[in-house]
Amino acid sequence: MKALFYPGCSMQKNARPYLDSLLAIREDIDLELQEIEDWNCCGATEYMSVHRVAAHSLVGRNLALAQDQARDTDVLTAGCSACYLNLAKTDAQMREDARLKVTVNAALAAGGLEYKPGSMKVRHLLDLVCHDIGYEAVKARVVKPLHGLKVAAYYGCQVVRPDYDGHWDNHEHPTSMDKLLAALGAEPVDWALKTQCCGGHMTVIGPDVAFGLIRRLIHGAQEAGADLVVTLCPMCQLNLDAYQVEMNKHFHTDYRVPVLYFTQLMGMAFGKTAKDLGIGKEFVAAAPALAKIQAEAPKVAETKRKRRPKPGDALPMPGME
Amino acid sequence: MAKQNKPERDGQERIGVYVCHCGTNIAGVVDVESVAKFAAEDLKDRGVVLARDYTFMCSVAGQELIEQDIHEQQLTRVVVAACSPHLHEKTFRGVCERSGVNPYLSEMASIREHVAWVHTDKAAATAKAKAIVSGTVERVLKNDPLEAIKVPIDAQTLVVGGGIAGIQAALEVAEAGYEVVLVEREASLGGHMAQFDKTFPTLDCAACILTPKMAAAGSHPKIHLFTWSEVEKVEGYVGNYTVTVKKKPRYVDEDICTGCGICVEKCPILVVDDKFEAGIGYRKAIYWPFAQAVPNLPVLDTETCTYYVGGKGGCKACEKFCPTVPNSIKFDQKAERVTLRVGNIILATGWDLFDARRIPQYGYGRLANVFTNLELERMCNAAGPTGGKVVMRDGQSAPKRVAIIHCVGSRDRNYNRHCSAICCMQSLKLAHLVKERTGAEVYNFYIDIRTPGKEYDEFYQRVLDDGVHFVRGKVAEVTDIPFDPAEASRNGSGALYVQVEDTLAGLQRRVPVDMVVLSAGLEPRRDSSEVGKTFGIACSTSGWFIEKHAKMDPIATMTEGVFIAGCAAGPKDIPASVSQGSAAAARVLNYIRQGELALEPVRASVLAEQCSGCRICNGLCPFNAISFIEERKVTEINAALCQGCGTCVAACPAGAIQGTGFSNEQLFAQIEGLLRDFSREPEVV
Amino acid sequence: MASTPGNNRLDHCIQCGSCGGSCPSGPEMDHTPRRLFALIRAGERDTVLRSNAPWYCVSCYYCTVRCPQEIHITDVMYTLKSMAIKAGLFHDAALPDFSETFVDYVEKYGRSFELGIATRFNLRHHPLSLAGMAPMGLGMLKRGRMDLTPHRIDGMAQLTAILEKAKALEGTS
Amino acid sequence: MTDATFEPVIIGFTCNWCSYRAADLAGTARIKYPPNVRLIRVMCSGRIDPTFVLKALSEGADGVLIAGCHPGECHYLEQNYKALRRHRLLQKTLAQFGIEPARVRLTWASAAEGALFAEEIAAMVDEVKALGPLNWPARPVPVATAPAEIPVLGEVAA
Repeated sequence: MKALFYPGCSMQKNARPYLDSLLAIREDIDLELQEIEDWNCCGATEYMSVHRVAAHSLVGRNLALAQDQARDTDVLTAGCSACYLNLAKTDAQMREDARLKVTVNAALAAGGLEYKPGSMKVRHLLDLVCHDIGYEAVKARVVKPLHGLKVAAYYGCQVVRPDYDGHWDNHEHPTSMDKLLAALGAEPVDWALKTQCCGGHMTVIGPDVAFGLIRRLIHGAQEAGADLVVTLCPMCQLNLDAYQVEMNKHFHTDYRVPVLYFTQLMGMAFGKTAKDLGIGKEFVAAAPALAKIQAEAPKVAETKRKRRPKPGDALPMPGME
Repeated sequence: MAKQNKPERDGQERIGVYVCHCGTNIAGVVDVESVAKFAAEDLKDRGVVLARDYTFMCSVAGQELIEQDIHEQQLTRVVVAACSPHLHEKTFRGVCERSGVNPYLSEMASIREHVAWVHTDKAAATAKAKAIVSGTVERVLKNDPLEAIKVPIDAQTLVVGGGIAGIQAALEVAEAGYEVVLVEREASLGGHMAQFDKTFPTLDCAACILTPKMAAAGSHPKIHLFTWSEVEKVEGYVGNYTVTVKKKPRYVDEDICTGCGICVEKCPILVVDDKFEAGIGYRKAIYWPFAQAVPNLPVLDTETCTYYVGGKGGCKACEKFCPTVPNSIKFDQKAERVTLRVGNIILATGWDLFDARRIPQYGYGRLANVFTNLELERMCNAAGPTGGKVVMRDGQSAPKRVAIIHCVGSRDRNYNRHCSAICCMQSLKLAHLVKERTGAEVYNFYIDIRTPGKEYDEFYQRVLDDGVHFVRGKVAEVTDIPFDPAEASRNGSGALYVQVEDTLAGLQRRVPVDMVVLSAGLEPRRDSSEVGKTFGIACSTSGWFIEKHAKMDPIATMTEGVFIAGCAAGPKDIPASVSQGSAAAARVLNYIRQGELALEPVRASVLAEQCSGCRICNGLCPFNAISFIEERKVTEINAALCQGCGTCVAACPAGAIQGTGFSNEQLFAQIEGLLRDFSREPEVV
Repeated sequence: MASTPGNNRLDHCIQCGSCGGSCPSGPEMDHTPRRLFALIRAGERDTVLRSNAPWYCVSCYYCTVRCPQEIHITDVMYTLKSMAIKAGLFHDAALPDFSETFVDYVEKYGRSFELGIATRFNLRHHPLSLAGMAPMGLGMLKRGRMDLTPHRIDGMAQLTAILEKAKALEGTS
Repeated sequence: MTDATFEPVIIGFTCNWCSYRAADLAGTARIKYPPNVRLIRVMCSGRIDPTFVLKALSEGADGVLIAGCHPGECHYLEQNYKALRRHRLLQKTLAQFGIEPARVRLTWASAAEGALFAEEIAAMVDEVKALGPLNWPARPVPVATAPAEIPVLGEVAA
């Protein structure tokens, strides 16, 4: 599968492990990534607060470059949630709002560019891995299944919402990353906070709010029995990992829940070395948790014999489907 | 019938054109005087001898105006330019009939719905109105005097759906002495109402007021009950429907079984009953839906009975212990098909509950102590799985704090846009019952309290007296994870937090409760579009059946002879469903009493001498009205089966097929009239 | 006020509160999004633009997907922020300044530069906490997760031309 | 050659059970649409003989709209499918007459879709306005209309 790749500013340094692990597993899942030459910042959640049209034009430049540089693929993928959202939002809103399309293209014309909305299909990296490459293909590549590792899949917010083109199964209760982790042999824990917010830029402009949210996520993951949290966005990783230390200082607590990227876990399962995957660069060391992989023999999940209900028993529970 | 003015062919026709003001509805946009003047002058050469404009043509005075003109001016044809023919075509045909003109020599020109109400440019609207009048005049010239087709009405009526609306309709028709076939898909009559414990606003016990009617319907000599059955096919038309009913196998012989219940008692298999007990109760593999089931017959569920599961033919406890001779358990019983002739059909197919799983953030299906309103109804019901005690999912502990969330899945563009009409009242009733049974603190989360019916708001006052807390805000989410350890310590483990913005207090609250009840809204039946196609009626975009007229004829449909009652046409409370059941029955009795029905004389017929026997038309008729006569090598159309769609008329290359009411001549003339350019002729000032 | 390009469905709001209820930073907002819409419809322009709600919005889009009237609430928040800046009315100067610092760096280098943004913002608004940020800053450096120098894209001139034209058009749009 | 003042005249054939009621519903809901369409009621879209369309065009109409029930919802079960077949064939004939096929449009509208039907009419009026007046009798018939790939009989026989 071939796709145009928009790495985004975070992947240059802060989320270097995300990029390294992605590049490491790329061949294994035969994902050919063609980075957009001279891409610029997508404005994250800040630029749009100052100038709306200019923000769309900023993103528009990336879309126009992708459109011009694309060879035999119309898929444009990004690893970071904010980058993915801004690319998808600009493309979608230029499609819906003719006035915006005209204005943005007028601005792009000043740089000799033009973008025809809809010419690029904007997809998040996880969406490609789960739905295009597929769980079976990933499972087939697993060399070292991650048995014994309990993982909390954290989707964050901007990938599953507002989901302009309906790629994701559910705004509130997505399951694709959970299935991916299962394909890697890990055990995804049932965790209701998987799409709650990590605080975003509140860590800078309203730390108390952010620390409260971060603690709820970390505490929730721990309660759910997870050995570590896996995410798909540099800002979430930063907030949950780096700011977990700050949060501990703030609340005088001592949470130690490591936070990695799903591509790093895939790398582990594909037998890559920790160094290649940038493991060790997280603030809360993941080594102790990763040591649990294949520590004991995988306990076979004993099937509880469906005993016959007796009166006074608990009331039957409706299933999820 | 009065002497008919002899309709001369072209040339001597004397047409009267009447342009209606309809108050200001038409006159407000269309220059009615100018249209009348246009008809009188520009269409004089086409036979218009008189043209008037009048405030309300459909009024008694308006109608008398026409009658007077017909007598004084010997009019032979009438054109009324006013509203849609669907509203007053019958009125003006009646006027003609009373005054000696064949009713089918009158035509309506729709200049209200198709002109005045939809255009703003007065000049353009007036010009369009003139063109439509010209087209209608040309068309009426080509009308033939016709007689309505009389169709006998079969006196037997089919009622589909054994809920309260269907039972009411069936009883009313049967009480009037006519045969009724009542078909119910489930194993017993009762519908959703049978699941309820109490009803609002009177807190009557649902079973106490429903079971007498069910018993009456079950034992009524004139009502032929088909439970555990479905209507598979409907053919024919009003007065003469042929209906195929498929009786699903009960694996119990209805004639021998006495309903003693030993088989149910002895059956070893206990499974979750997600139909009647809404998923929080159990039933055996062979079971009654509920104690007061009508008919009092068990039914065997092949998906869970060990005899069928794995096909090994094991167990057979029910057969062993069945006291009847010969044994009423029939493992090899097959589905039967029964064909019936009925004259009219009443659809009372009811509603489905919104599936609360579609809102994951409310936690239904994931959080143990989140229930739906139907589950709570079953808990409150003394015959229910908990014997009337309101308990949490563990089956024992009574909740101390209960949240009831209104509008779950309703009034929401992401789910159902409609308001389910009764879900506020049902939430108030449940709040009262929970308060009464457990003394718990009860919180109702609402957007608006809607209490439209009689004694409804008084009931709301009563629930306020009970001390129920009302929080105005649409609940954002229900979670079992405390925000921080402090909140956890305050409320203990197992608490559910209802996160909502209390819009009156203007702050975000997280209300800790032990149990959440989701008051889910009403939805059309999931298969309503297939059922609609089976009976030839249409569904609205949201899925409810479409009435003939939303305000003026809510229980009829556009298909003659098919009526709708109860929630099948839209969410409503029990009193409204009952009265619609009676209304549909009254309409059907009206048809039966008339014994016959006058149908539009729109039929196709073949002129044998012109028919070349090419048989192009033979395959076009879904009603098999077209048949080829081998000996004479011509085609014939059976007038009784022909529905008048005209497809064969259009297809015949030789023009050998005539279509009354919409003949080629009429339509060609109307086209010419509509497009005639009057600008070249000098405008008579 | 209702000319906010986010979406003119504001007049469809039935004040149900599902946005206020879903908002992670709702408790800290002086007016919940719902109350802001009521204030907008009441013409309370200054109160709305001074509110801290748009700035506390973390763009998690819960409100947008849950709004029963399909109002694009998060987009409206963005619009309110840019209107607040234009009108020079805001809760406290620190809030818009973070966005403007971010914008300055993007307009200078074409890419964001965390170190620069963090230091300039904190210097100007929370000088004391700058010291507090040091351990984390060092941690990032030690782990090679922070650049000391910004990187400029090649097509800077092109990007600047585009952004200038956009801002000119936005002035009019 | 589309001067701004050109107002096309369009004949609309509607079926009694669905599209005619959709037009009625657009009326009761007071939904405004351009006055260029003049409606004719027939019992079913299957009743519309292609010659009616040619008749309307020859009498000076600039466009014809045929509106039936949605496939599967026809009151006479399936007759709107035949209207669909006839419309496809008619498009070929129109092309040979040198008439833009877009001038004869087939659409579906159920009794509940007043607004949609009004939009459909407005869209068609714009489209025909763009095409300009038809005045068919005066329109020259393009010569090279027969598609080239029809093989000469001789070649086929060989």
